[in-house]
Amino acid sequence: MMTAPEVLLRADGLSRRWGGLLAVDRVSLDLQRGTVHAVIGTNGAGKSTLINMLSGELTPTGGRVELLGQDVTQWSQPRRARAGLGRSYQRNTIYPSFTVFENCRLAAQARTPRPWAWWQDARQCPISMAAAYASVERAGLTDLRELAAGLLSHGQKRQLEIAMCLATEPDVLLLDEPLAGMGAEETERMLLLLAELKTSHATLLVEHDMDAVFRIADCITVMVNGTVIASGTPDFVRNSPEVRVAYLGEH
Amino acid sequence: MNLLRTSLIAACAIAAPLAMAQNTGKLKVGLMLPYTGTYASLGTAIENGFRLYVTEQGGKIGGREIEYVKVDDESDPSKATDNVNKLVKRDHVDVLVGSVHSGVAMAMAKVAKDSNTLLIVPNAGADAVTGSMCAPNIFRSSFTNWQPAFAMGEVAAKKGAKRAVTITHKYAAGDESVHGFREGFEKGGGQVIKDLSVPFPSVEFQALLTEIAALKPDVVYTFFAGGAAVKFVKDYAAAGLKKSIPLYGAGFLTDGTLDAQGADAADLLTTLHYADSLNTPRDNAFRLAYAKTYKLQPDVYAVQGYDAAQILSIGTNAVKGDLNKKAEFALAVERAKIDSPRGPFMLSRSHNPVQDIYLRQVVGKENKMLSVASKALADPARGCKM
Amino acid sequence: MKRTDILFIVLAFAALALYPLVAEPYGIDRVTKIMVFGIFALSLELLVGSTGLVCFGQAAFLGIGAYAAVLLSPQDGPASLLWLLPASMLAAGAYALFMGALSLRTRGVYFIMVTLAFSQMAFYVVHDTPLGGGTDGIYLTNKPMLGTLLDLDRSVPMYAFTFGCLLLVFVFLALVLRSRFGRALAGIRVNEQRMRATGFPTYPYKLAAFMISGAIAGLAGFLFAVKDGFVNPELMSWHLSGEVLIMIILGGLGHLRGALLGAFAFAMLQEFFKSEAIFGDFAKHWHLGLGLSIILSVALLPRGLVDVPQQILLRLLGPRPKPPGTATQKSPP
Amino acid sequence: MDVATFLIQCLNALQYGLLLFLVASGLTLIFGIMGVINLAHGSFYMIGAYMAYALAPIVTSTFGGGFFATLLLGLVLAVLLGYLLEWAFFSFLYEREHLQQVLMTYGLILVFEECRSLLLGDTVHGVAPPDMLAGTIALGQMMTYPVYRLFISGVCLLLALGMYLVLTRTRIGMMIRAGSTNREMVQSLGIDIKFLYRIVFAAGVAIAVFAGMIAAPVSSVYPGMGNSVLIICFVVVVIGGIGSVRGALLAALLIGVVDTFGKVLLPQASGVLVYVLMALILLWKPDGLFKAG
Repeated sequence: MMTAPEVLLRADGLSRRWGGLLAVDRVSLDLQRGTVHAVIGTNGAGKSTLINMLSGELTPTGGRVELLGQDVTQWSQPRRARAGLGRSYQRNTIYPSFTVFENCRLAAQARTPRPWAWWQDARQCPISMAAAYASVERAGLTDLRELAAGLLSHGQKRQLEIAMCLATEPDVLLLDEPLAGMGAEETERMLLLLAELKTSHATLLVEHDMDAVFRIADCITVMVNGTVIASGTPDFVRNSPEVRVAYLGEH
Repeated sequence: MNLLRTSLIAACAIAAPLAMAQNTGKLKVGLMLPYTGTYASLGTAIENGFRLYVTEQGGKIGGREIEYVKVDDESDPSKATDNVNKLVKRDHVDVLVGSVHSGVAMAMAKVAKDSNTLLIVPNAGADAVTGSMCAPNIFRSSFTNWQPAFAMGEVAAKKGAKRAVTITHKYAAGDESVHGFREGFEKGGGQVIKDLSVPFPSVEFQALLTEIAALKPDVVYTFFAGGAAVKFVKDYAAAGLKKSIPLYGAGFLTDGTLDAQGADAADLLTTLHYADSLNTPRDNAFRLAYAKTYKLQPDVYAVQGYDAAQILSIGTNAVKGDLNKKAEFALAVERAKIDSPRGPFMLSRSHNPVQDIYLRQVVGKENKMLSVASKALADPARGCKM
Repeated sequence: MKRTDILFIVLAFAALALYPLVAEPYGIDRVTKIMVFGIFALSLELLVGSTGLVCFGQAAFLGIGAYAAVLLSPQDGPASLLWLLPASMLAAGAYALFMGALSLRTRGVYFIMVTLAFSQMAFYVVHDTPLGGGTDGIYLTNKPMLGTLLDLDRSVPMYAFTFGCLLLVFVFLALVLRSRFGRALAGIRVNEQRMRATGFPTYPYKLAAFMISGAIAGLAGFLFAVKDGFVNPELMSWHLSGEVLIMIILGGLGHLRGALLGAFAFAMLQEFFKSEAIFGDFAKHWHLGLGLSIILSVALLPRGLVDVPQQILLRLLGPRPKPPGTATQKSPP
Repeated sequence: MDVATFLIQCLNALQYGLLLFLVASGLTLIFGIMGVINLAHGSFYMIGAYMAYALAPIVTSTFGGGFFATLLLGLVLAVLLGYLLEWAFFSFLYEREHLQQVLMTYGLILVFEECRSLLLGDTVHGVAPPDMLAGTIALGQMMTYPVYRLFISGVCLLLALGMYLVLTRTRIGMMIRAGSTNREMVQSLGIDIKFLYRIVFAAGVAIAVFAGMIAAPVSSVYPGMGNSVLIICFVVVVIGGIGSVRGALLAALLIGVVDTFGKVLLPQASGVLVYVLMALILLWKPDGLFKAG
């Protein structure tokens, strides 16, 4: 590890309790710019709860979240998003009736909302238009720009998710299973995209595809039943006896 | 646009003599009554009564044949202005007849006043129609909410009751009726100890019946009509109050509802300007004719419709069919004694009937006349500047 | 928006503008009132069709606008339009702000019912208290004036004024819907969760939509009061909230012209089935015809009356494969 | 208010609450479980009440009469009606926007109300309770309580219990509840969801009609009666939490209490109290008292 890495997002002892059930138990992790931090674990291990707490959809019952050095534990999701936190969802949450481009443009608009300017055409907004063009291109969807998003293939929709995420120009990316349900070719394309994004962002990747995770992640955290059982480089995790027993062994 | 307007005005000027000629053409009667919803049966009865009188005159009034234009007012005041405008501006009716619902009648009164169209109200009892809204071209063949209530107040006081409770729906007609009762009752030395009300159109009375039992008044006065009247009378009897506290009401409590109320309505006392067994030659003739024509027994609403036609007839005859002579029309009506099945009556200066209010008792399926509760009772017509 | 749609809208407004030249006085009155309901329907369309908030209390705003116009008018002479109109809209908008601030905490059907609850509260205030004349309603004796320019007591100026309001509201909403604000509302309708994740604080957006909608409904109420010169608690009843909802669904949700189309169609259908000239004595059962035609329209026109031209083409030409991109919904009007 | 009066008022509140539940219970199925915003619910209630009035003479002349025979015949007709209506008017609507169903049920209200006017006229009618339930029992020195009202309360409790048991304890109940949360899942289990919906709809209509028939002797039968109960039914179902039978029961009782004591203690505000109650509850618990599950 380099000296004085730039930590963009930090979770410190995050917990979430649902009634009697402790879904996430004192999880801490750091996301640094230029790295991919993967979180793996079985279904119900608390990965989604964790990501929801980081993005602000859920308030934690304990612990704190820091974004770019600020304590954002009490911030709402939109506020965190505007401060540079982008996320994609496990299930496609695009706007199916809008065009691909409009999906990205609307996302980009969050940066310059200007809702009071009711007489201005949204498509005349130079900032969001530029950001949308850039993100569509980056995600490789330029040819499909004017198509209704609902008509895209599954893989393309996943790409669009990332593009929408990028359109808000975030520093931190929280990606919830971006590879879910993708074919080999699409997976390959997505991994290329992620590798490209890695340099300029801090990325949290929740993913089931182990091959992909071990290929791209710089750091892996393994969760079981809401707790972290191992965290470190891919090699460290691969060789960790606890992980072998608790997770990879069952796989 | 200006050119067009000038030509339109010119066209109107040419057409004016034609319009004059209409005075000998058909007389257009605009019936604005409820034909759907809760009051649909009342609307039908009023129309039947009106048509009966016209038929008796050979289908002509003041020498002019009658043509009807009907509008369903749905008892909805928010649509009333449009509905009445339809009759006035589209169909150019000579006279408006309507309606049952007070709010609708208020809207009609305004349009009638603004457009100077004749209006005869065949039911709605809102005090204001012949009070603050009174006008030379507005007449009423029915009653004000105040009238039967005031008479009942006097009756209750005369029967020696000291403490009364009133109960009604929370709306203007109910309030006006209760005020009338209070006025009559307190004039006779009684005291209204509590006014109870149910939010309109709720018909859940149980809580207030219990309240009445706890208050133990000498008498209960009520103003309900239609479905609510049926339910109230039945609930009152079922709660056992009928035995111990006499229930008095404005006549609508037991009009057109006796079939539905059954034995629970037996012996109830109500006041109204009409009763089932007046047994006068005039009324008998009317009832026979009505029953023959419609295969139905007439009710107070039919009488009001019938008398609305009579008022129109008296006025129209006096001006020989020329309804533009509003002042003469009004004068003739004001001076006439209207030979109603309810008994002859005259119109007050504010154009509301000055009429006998009968004390009636429910016997079988009839509202039997016991006595005249108040002779030639006139509405105080508060706020009328005419 | 397709060019044919724009053409349709322009033609419709042109027809409305020219209508008084050919119409009878009654027709002018009638269409004035339908235009008032058109404005009312447009206000709801902003919430239901554009933002996805099904409000079942819109009549409260109409009623408050109308009552404000009456109660704020001085007794001794006409008020100036310049302050009475904004005041009425403000009153309705303020109640919308209050109602929205609380009811937006709930979602879906619960939201529908909370909006109903708040409108019923307003209804019972005017129904059960003498504040606004009680159940018999209250008259507007002096209609507001704009100097000597505009005499709203006469039909044609009233028509022109209402038409102007309708046009302004339509243009305003069309602009709003293509603006950043409008696109954000559209995003909220389609996927609110995503909007929040992207960084939009959706609550103030929805609240702003609510307030604008309330103020526009208040404008409709103001026009109603001025036109009729008479307001009644029934203006706030849930029947009216329901009817305006029916209008915009009938016309076609998601299109401003759908709201207008719905308002006109609903009025015309009533007019048609109530017509004694056509149905004779059966006209008193006009509910039957109205009900059946509504049922028929649901069965045949899944997207409402705005879809009629397309359905006709479809029937005439048979189904065509859609060229890619036609399913896009770029701007709602 | 003395103790005796207070107790009687409590009884009134309970009784009114149960009556409300009876009227609203059909809606918990169609609205709560199928998610159809059924504005025609009041019309079904109205149809029930008119059936109680119109069928009684027919039943008397053909089968020798009886309140319960009329009830049975009405129920059979109601199930048929519900089944047919679902087939004719709703089966093609589920894939559509929810508000299309609103439009459809609005159309149905108008049609039903007008058919009622054409077939049975516009006058008010009373319906007599069955002879064996026509009596009253004494309550305090002055008041009596009709036995029939107690009978209604009993019927309501039975109905609530029955619905609760059917929905939570039987196979079909589980399928219905599963179908309300996840159509695809139920379909993938090989259950005919269309048939299931038809049954639920028919049952909902039947319960509404049943409520109308049972309530007719108390409420009497008059034009527009359906519309007047419609909104309060939605209030009951929504306060209780959509799809929850016990929620609806609790909500109905709550409204009964608020309405009864509101009329006595706060008469100026009695009309609005129910709505204030609903707003408060939903602001406190945005998913109603009992979230369905």
